[in-house]
Amino acid sequence: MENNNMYLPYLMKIDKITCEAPSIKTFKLKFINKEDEESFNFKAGQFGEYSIFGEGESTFCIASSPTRKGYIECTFREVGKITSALANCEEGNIIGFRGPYGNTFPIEQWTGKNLIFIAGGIALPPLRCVIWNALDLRDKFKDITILYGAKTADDLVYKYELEDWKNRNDVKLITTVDPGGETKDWTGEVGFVPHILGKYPPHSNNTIAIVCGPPIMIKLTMPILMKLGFTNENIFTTLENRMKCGIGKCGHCMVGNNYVCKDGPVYRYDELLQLPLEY
Amino acid sequence: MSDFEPKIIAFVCNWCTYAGADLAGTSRIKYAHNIRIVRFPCTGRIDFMLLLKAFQSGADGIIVSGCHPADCHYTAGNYHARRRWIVFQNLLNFLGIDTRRITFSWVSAAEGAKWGHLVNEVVDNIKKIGPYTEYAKLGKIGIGSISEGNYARIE
Amino acid sequence: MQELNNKIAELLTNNLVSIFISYKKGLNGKIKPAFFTKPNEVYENYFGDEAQQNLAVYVHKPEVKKYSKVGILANIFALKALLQLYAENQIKDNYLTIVTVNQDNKVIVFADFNEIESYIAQHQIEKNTNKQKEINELLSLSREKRWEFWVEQLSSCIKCYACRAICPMCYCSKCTVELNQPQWISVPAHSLGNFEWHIMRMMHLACRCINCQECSRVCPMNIPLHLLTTKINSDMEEEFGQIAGMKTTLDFALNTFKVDDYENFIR
Amino acid sequence: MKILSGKIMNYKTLKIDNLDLFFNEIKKSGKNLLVPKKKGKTTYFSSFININDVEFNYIQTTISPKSALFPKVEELISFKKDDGTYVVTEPSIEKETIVFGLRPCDAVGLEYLSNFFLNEKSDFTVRLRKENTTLITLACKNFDENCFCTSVGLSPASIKGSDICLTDIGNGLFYAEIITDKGEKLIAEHSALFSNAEKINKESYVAQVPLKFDSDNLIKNIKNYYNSEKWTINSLPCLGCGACAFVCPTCTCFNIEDEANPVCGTRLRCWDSCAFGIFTLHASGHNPRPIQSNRWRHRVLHKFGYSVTNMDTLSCVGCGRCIRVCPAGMNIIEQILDLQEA
Repeated sequence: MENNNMYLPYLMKIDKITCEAPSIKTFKLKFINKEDEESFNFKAGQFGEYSIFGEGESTFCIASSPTRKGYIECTFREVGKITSALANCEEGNIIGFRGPYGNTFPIEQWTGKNLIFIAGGIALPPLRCVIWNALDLRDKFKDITILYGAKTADDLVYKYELEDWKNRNDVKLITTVDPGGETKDWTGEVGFVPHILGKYPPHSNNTIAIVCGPPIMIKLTMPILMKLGFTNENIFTTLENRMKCGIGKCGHCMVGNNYVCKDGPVYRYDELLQLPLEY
Repeated sequence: MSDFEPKIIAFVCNWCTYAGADLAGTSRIKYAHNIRIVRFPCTGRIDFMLLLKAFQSGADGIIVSGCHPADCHYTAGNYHARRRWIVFQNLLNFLGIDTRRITFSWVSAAEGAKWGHLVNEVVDNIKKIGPYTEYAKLGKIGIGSISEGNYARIE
Repeated sequence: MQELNNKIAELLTNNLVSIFISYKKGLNGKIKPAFFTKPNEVYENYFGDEAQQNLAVYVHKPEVKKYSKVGILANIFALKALLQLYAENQIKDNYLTIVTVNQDNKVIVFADFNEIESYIAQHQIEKNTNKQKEINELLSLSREKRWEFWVEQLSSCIKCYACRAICPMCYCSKCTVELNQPQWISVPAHSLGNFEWHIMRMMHLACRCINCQECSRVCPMNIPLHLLTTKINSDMEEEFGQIAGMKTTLDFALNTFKVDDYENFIR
Repeated sequence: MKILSGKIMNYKTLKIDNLDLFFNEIKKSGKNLLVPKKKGKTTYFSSFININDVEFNYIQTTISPKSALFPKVEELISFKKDDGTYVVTEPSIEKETIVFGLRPCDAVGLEYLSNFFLNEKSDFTVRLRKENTTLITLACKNFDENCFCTSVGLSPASIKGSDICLTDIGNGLFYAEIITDKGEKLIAEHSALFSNAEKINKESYVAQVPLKFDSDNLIKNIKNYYNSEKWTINSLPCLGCGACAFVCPTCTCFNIEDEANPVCGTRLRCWDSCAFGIFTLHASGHNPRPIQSNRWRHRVLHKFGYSVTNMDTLSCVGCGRCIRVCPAGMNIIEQILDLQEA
């Protein structure tokens, strides 16, 4: 039994702020306390509770890779009270962080397989963690494909990294924007993610698909993956429900008997199908 | 109680009282420095919740002031506000909140002297009544295991 | 009762209403709202003194709104609530069929809201002198004593928002307590949050509350909210001569003014 | 699902006339004693001041004693701004608390609640409170039409979760079963008031609550009920307030809110209810449980389905509070019978 207060956050210093897209920012956070930094460990897919003292806590995934130590990164869109307060922070400010919470992507089990990442909009950050994790251990996997779409070219996050991935010859990157969202110099695809997926059908043989995006995108992507011969066991996704505690107590994130914060957020598609449609 | 310096929050309208307070300044009328002015477009904009928030944050007194009737920049904002204050004052009084600490007034852009006078009067009055902590203390009642003193009001 | 049941069954059979909101006896003997969609369910209908809940609140419920035509059994308070809601443009024309039972046990089906207006005018609810007495007693106390009284009462509030849920006039799809930018009302149920909540609610109900006192009835902590509503209602009547739920046209005291409203409190 | 087990350590009797003395001794020892009190139609737990305020005539208190372990508002951390950074401190829970007059079902409810909070990632405030709280249960002599403890495998004679269980056995005597070390310790501190006794059969002294539904059957079939039409029909009266959850001894959901001024503040935990529409609302505007019938279903299925899967026990103790307090007359028994009938 742990004796500490589960709600006691680590103090983190905002080391760097990157503006990704309109109202989307990435924070690079460093531990104030060196001991915390050394004892802190997380795995791809986990999340945390980021807090502004006096405003409250908000839940996002850890967007940096566990292979890169010493800092964590988070990407968020400014939508509510706490994310707005976070967006007003400056480099050097102190915020709180609790975590890591939740389960992880079973990356170890994917050795020797092809990976395809399918992400839409602000859902790239949870996958970025896995992508970098896989890229840092590149020789363990076969082909890596990333299909990423957003509403407009402006809304794509991690633009500098997309460039990086595009230039690597060990990754196949397909970016797409919704019709009407392209700019004059846009060289990527135009069309919704499921549509583009149909255009560049990946081999389902020995391939793991990791899908994350808005509910409608997931709903339309799944049938295409099924048609391509992916089995439920080879598709992974992460859920994002409203959360307060992150440790399976507050009940906000419950989907059936599952606490997304504890039993999730990573679900294999066949596990997800067991749950009632309350996410 | 003699060295008690009350904190007074003034919610004033942009067009009359704020200008009046400005005039008091340019006319070098001296008045008590206990006041913090918050400027609003119109008295009609001054929500009752703002008054409660002021008490919560440790205000000992509140002044709400705007244009004289018929002088509202937006024609009728002050008339609406007047009705709201009647209701609000009655309700607060019924709940036992000290309504002596809320002063409503009309101060026009030309009444710099009236403003100075009003502030002095309110400050004197609040000094006599003493600090108001009842309402701000509510934030501590009903919390299991709150460490006393850690949740201080703004000093 | 039989007359009422027949009427409801008739409305349902002739498809004049697709759902009828009335009362029935629950398993534990408690009278609860009933939602009849078929004539053969109407035998369960109950109407009597124990049927207290103000059914007008269900007019806002999304699940009820799905039905194209709604019938409702309204007691005098529900009638007042419906009239006020109509005045506030919350009820579409020809959507509701409103039924009441008068003091001679006669069933009345209202043709329109003007009929309700005249019915309410004829059936004035007697002023509850008991409540007024309680209020006067409180007002005769010193301010400090009154403060103590309300701190004790409101501190017990657990913020279950049953008062809001049961209130036919609390129909905002997003209540002030649910807004957090800025956070006007403290979410936790400590005394400050409770005071803010109840003051805010009363201010937003001023001259809209039809004084059915449902909030007081359902409060799990037995907070005398009826004192607040009665007080604010009598203030409204005294100061501005307006009572909610009496007219088909909106007459909202805080939405209007008189040039000669009293202002002896303003300096 | 019988959960009546529990080892009784000792048997005593206590004269009802000595209760006043017992309470005053506890008060004098500086401990916090919570007793039932009445205010209008509401019975709730509050600190003991005088024996005359203590209410004995109640079927069940309106508000459950869960606030002894899980108060409606409590501090998780407090923080102070200090030179650009923050000093974060934890609250301390000092006082030993004794709850008197909760019902056997409440004791089971509190046991569920603490088991829930202390499993896996243990919640420190609940743990500290649990360690510092002694429960003196009062077995029921009466029941009403809303009681259904026997239907969920309990009975007015259950001792599970209690530290001491008192039963009025007539002749001005309480029969006391001392179940835990904590109870033993408390009795030892006030040993002069208690006399030794033999084990007796309590059954004839406690209320005989009739069976309302078959919970074994319910648990067996609960998976099939998710898509039942009964949820929508039965939830039509539900107005989406949180009264049922807030009076429930086993409802554990909460919200975390910060309250602060520019200098310092606290992070508070307060009760929340799955009946509220905004409980599950995403920042994007998407709501996984958009309508009231979904929320009502979640609440009932949590009590009778999800907690059986997760904790191997029902999280309903049959106290009937939610039925008594519901503004719209919602009745969980009716819902269950309707489901079983279909």
